Amino acid sequence: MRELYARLKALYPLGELTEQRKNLAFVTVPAAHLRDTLLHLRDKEGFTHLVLLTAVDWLEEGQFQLTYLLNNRALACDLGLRVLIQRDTATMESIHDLWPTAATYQRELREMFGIDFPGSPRIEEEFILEGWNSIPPYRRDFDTLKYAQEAYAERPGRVTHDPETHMRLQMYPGQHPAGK
Amino acid sequence: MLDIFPPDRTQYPAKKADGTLDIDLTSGKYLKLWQGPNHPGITGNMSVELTVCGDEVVEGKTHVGYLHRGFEKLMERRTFIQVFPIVCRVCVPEPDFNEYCYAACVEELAGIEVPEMAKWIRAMILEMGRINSYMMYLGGQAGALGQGVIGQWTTYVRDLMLDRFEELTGARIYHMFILPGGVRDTLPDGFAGRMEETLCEVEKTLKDVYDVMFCNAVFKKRTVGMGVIDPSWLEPYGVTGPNARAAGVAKDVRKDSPYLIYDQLDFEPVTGQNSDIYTRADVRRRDVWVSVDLIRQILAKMPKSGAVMAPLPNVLHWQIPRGETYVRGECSRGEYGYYLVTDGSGYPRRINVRGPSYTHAMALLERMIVGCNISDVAALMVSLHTYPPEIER
Amino acid sequence: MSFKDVLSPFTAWKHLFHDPVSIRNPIGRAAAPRYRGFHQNDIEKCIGCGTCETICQNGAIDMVPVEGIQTKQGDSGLRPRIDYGRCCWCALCVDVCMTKSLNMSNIYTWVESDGDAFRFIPGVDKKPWDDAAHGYRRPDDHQLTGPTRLREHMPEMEPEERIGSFAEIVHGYNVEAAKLEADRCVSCGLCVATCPTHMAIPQYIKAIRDGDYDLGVALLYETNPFSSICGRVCTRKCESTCAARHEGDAIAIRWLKRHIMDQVSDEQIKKVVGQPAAPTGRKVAIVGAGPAGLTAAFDLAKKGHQVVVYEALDKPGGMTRFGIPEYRLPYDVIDRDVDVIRSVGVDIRCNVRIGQDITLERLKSDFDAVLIALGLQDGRGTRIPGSDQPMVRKAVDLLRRVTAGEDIGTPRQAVVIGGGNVAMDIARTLARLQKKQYGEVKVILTALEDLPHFLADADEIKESGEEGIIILDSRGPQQVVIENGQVTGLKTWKVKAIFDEQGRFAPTYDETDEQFHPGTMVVEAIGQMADTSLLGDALTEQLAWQRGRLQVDAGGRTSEAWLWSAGDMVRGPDVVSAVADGHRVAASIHAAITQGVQQ
Amino acid sequence: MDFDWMKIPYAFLTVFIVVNYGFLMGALIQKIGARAGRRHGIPIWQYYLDVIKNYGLRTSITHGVMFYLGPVFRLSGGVGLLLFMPVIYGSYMFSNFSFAGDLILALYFVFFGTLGMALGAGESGHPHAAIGVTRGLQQVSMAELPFAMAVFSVALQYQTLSITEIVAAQQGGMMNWTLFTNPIAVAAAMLAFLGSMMRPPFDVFIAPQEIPIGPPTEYHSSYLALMQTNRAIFPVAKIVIYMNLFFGGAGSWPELFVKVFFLYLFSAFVGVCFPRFRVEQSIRFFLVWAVPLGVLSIMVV
Amino acid sequence: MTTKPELMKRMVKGPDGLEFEVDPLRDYYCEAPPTVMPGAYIQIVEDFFNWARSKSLWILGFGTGCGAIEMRPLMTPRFDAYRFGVAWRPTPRQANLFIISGYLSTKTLKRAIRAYEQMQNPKYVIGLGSCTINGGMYWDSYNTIKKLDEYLPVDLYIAGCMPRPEALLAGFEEMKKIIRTGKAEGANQYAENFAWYKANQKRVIHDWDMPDYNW
Repeated sequence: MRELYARLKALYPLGELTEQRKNLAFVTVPAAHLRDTLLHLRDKEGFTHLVLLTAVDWLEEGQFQLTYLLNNRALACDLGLRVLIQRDTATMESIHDLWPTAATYQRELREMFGIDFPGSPRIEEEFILEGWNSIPPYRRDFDTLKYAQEAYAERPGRVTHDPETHMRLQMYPGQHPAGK
Repeated sequence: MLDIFPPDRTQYPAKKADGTLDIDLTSGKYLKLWQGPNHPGITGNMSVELTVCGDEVVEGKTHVGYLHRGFEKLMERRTFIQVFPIVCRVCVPEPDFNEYCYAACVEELAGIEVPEMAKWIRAMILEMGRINSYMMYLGGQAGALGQGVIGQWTTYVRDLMLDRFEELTGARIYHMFILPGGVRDTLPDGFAGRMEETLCEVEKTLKDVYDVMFCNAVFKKRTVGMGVIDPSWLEPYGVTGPNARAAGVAKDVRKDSPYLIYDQLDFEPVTGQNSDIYTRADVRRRDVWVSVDLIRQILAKMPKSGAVMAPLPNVLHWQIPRGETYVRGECSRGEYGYYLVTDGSGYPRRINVRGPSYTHAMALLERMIVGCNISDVAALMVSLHTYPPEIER
Repeated sequence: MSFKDVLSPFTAWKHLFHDPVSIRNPIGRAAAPRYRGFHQNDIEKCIGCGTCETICQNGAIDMVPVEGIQTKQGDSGLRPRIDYGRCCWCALCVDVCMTKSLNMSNIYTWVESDGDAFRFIPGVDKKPWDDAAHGYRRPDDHQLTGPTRLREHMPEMEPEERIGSFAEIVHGYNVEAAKLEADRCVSCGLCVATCPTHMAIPQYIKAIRDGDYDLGVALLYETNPFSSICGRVCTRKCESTCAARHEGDAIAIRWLKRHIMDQVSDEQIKKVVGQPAAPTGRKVAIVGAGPAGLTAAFDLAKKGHQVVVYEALDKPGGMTRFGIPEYRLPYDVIDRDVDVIRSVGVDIRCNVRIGQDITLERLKSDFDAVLIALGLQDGRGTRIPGSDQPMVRKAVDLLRRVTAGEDIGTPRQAVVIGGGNVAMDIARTLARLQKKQYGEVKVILTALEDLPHFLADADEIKESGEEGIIILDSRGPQQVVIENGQVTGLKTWKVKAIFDEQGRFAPTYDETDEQFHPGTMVVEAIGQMADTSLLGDALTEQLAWQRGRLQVDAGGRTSEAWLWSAGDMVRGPDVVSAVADGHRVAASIHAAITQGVQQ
Repeated sequence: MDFDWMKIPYAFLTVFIVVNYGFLMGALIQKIGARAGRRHGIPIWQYYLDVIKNYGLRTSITHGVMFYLGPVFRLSGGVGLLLFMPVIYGSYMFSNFSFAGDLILALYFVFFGTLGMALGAGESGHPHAAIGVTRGLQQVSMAELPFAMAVFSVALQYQTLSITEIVAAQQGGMMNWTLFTNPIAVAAAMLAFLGSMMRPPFDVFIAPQEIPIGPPTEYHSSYLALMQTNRAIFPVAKIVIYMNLFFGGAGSWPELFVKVFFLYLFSAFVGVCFPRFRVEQSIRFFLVWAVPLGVLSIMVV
Repeated sequence: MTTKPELMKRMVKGPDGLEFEVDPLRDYYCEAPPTVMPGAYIQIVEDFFNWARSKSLWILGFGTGCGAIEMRPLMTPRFDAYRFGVAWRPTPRQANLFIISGYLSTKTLKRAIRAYEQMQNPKYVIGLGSCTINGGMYWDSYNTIKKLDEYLPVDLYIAGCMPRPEALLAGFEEMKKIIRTGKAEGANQYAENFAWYKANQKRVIHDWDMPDYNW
């Protein structure tokens, strides 16, 4: 893994290598160099299997992390490429021509995170959701519980008691919480 | 570069400038046909929008999302232990891989070493689940072609296996047994004996299935040479598991990068050559034999006693340091994996479920369905062995 | 395609004459013994801690009050109600149940037309599966609430080391140990109601887990300005109601509190405590700088009132300083807490004895309100023959003298009467003095109670034993033996019973079992009482009394509108109760003196 | 030809017996099929209940006149088939309206119901129905071809177009059955029989996994009940033809019941064991196997 | 109501060259709202029908959620529901009993409503598992409904996640009892409270592109 990283590092401006396991590592790649890196890995290094493509929302940093996980079956090792993109613009180059199956992932990311991949097939079509009318649901600032409570009727009559408060009310009725 | 269907496309619609097909539904030449979601020939609750010209499919679009529950979102607002009961719901027929992959991810990031005994029990559960899943598949494959009796037999042995699951894990379908740190409990008394009986029944049924389903003129007629996945498609479309093995590539995570205790077991990945529906079915049938053998090996080799749970911190406020990892396993449909990102809090930052059906049922199916006869759509779909809940989660 | 392929399928018919494998009567078929079916709850065992509710990721569990179950110490009186419109039968609730009361039967059939019906309180609402013998029970070694049920070891001095000195015995947790101990807490909050001052225990334990000590200090000071002291000597009623004690040790709440205070510097504490509100111009006088008085002073000062505390002795702290030996509660710890209280503007005037240096009348006229928090500074006597001898001493008196640095004439051999913490304190103090002076420990402690019923902490008893003190339980003191005008020992009888059938205090003795315990000093440590002489006869006459104690309302106000009373003298001896009382009284005084402002 | 009015109540009696027999036998065959699948299967009276329930449904939706007429045609096809042939050989009561040329009429009726169904299902507008109809018609035409040839062969063999006479010619022991006298024709006819019994491998036009049950996909309530009634009559009627033509007819009701049962069982026997052919595969199958047999049988005769 | 392009009114040229107008919403759907259908006038006839209905439950083979996995064991040797008069039909037209097998995403709800409306009166609905009762483990999901009887009339709920086949069979027996006593009038209830159901449905189905009633 280290040698591979050294070889790659010579070609592309990569970030630090995070070795999670002896056969799994993650490295940050600038968005502009992603395509070249992927091509290099696929064609020269034997990382032919695109395991997954997904995103992580780092809301606090204002960034999306796209993770392209590649697998080299012969060496039985995986390399995850992290690409950080701006959260507010959220556009990334499509790689559906490298792996046709990536188009599906990109459709999902488009729908669930609102990340656009211009040129990816059927990217505009609804994928999983139907008639969605809120912010993309996988974004961290989307509150699913709040949405669910507003949108769907629940069976009424649920009420719960906090043991701490209940005990105080029962055992010291009428008494102000000390010092508060 | 990937075209293997007959080059004669004169009857097919031309492509428009943007690459989509030029289909004029009003011409009367084409018919739009939905298979699913309410359709017995669909694998679960999904649908395929077919455009047919005569009997031939000219375009197929997979539609999913009927089972979307937003798991990955729900997981982000549950603590690490609270995620454990919901992961298994991601895949209904073979839920244990979710439990295993999730548990393994958490253990890796939290630095927990799982006791030896737990690893063996986990492997056994995974193999039992694999048998179940294949049994569902065999019945489904025969059923998609109109042979109901196979499904009757295989579901029966699956039921027997579910009984074993029940006595071991305390549940029939969603076992919720493999939790981060190990497994819930040890084997019940006399489990190995009853397991052996069940395995014998599985073997007997497999022989029957072979006689009736695989040595069957009509079945062969329908499946041999049908729905071929070209070996050159495997990588671009991310084909894994039996679908890839039927194309002659011995892709098996259990062998490629052994997890749990698979390095201590003796087995060879099953492969086939023709990559058609028949071969895929046959690979799966033979894979059941492998699983049966593996369960026997596990029961014979596993330690007789030992802890099944590693000590966990108090799960009510369990925090895991920042990190990310990916753990995969070989489920009955191919590579199943969990990608877990933690941020040091008590909640996962992000969990991504990589179900094999994701690639198989979407890009690959849409590719393969073109040029297929409508009568074969169901069989083709089943032969890819896809479970929709893991596509949309 | 071969001929075989045409014939072979017909083997499908081989089952034609076999019996079908269907289950003849599937409805209600017994599930596996481990099956996770519907819930059962032993409501007698259940303490309503709500841990099941916390862990339920489906929000399926509500804690609801149940008729017939009273809220009491260590039992919230709530019971889980499960919504089967939410449950997923993952059994996490069973796995975390602190008392093992919640279980699952292996019954699984429940069919109902009414969707609202799928809510029930297991164990209360009668269900067919209540008595099912099988089902999921948590396996013994399957544990999700922390790797251990045992308390984190508290580092402390070894007996040989500690007996020779008055240095503090307990070292306190380091950060790692505190985190591990804090990790065991399930944050149920049962302890909060039990704590007299209702400290935010789960919250400050969480602050330890998160390493946020400033928050911890802030939480502590919300309810208790004596956290350093309470972190060492609190009677910790909270720990007796801890949910964790049902299957192991209670959480070391007291040590964790101490840990927070240990971690934060004085300056930081003062910063966290903050500055008092804008001056209101109201003045309050407080008599007695013990926990109750100073707590009230702290609260009132923070609200912007001008507070003056009068203390008869030379240092503030009251019984915490003069009643508790240094090895348990070092004096600098008291200084530290008092210092913080001073920092919010409380004026503590020591060596001012009311009645001598300044009169109560004067206070009444100079201040808007007067609070007396005198404490229980006099020891009770046994009144057995010979107890009027000068070498028969009261424990509190001795302790005060030791603290003041006076020589108490350490005896070579001493006998202590009493089984409470004060008895232990004086016995151990004497032991230390003996060790210093004579090099050996000769202290005998006799108590009415048998060992399991001692009022003292188990730790105290254990440590006393380690330090060479001989503890004799169930001994009733009968006579102080005096020879030649000198005390030579104590005669005791074996106790048959302490209480009579009505539960009144009326010890009976086995006279045949008489023992003599030699000693040149006999110390009585059987209780304390207040010295209220400063009130003066007229006022004493005016005030309402109840069983020898000042009668006060819920806010601590006496029958005289300008006078409040708080602390041990109205509540009995206990630091944290005194603190709680201080808060209450402060609130009452605040309400009373600001009433006029608003008018 | 003078008309005997008494034949009408007798015909009703025949239909009544056949309907009941059809229900019970259908369920019995189902149960036997279920046995191969290692289960008990439906209760023997299940079909009655289903029919009553379907008649008892409160709503029904029509898609047009032809939609309504479809089941009616189908039922009249079944009943007609039954009524224009001698059910019990030698019995006046149950010879119904058979006449000299009834073989041709019977052939026509076999097809009649299918056509009616095709029109009705087409009206329903459901694409699955349309696909089913196309497939069904293709396959039935192909399956009828060898049958027609076999019938032709038999007619040539016995030199008559009257079913009664064909049956008569087969009397006098099993060896006189066409089964043994003209086995090739019987083989061709039996393949055609498989093709028309809506069981695998020739059930692609109802294939629940592909075009959920094809033509009847839109049928429900009383329409469906009508069709179910027909499902009790029509196979029996059809089998009665086969029985009359190839298996010596039946001299009494019990004989008829037994023979029909076994013939019906034959289709189930094959059906359980095989998946279904695609429509062009089944056509090819008939062309390759059944039609040459039919031709051969004619040649032989 | 947003209308998809293929559902808009348009002129179409047929294969034979003739032009004609297509109004899919009118041509493809039947828009008449449902009406309350009384039972047979004579009580004994109705009772007889109810008896037959209870003995012949045709279930719509629509696996809407994970509970569908337990349908297979029901249809197969181990539990063999056929012997209790339960059968599966692949088309809603012929089915009487709709088993909502667990959670319903809004996308499936739309299809489920359509399937339900295509079934014939009387029709019954069984809600399977926690998710249909009060949301189950998807109580905080943005994509699943929580309370089934808000959108469809439900005759019976079966507790479990998921309910075992045995519990389902017990449910069928209970359903039969309900039908026999004539209390299973979900279809009429739907017709009576049609506006209420529609309003609830429309509140959660955002791309409502079909007529209100489209059997």
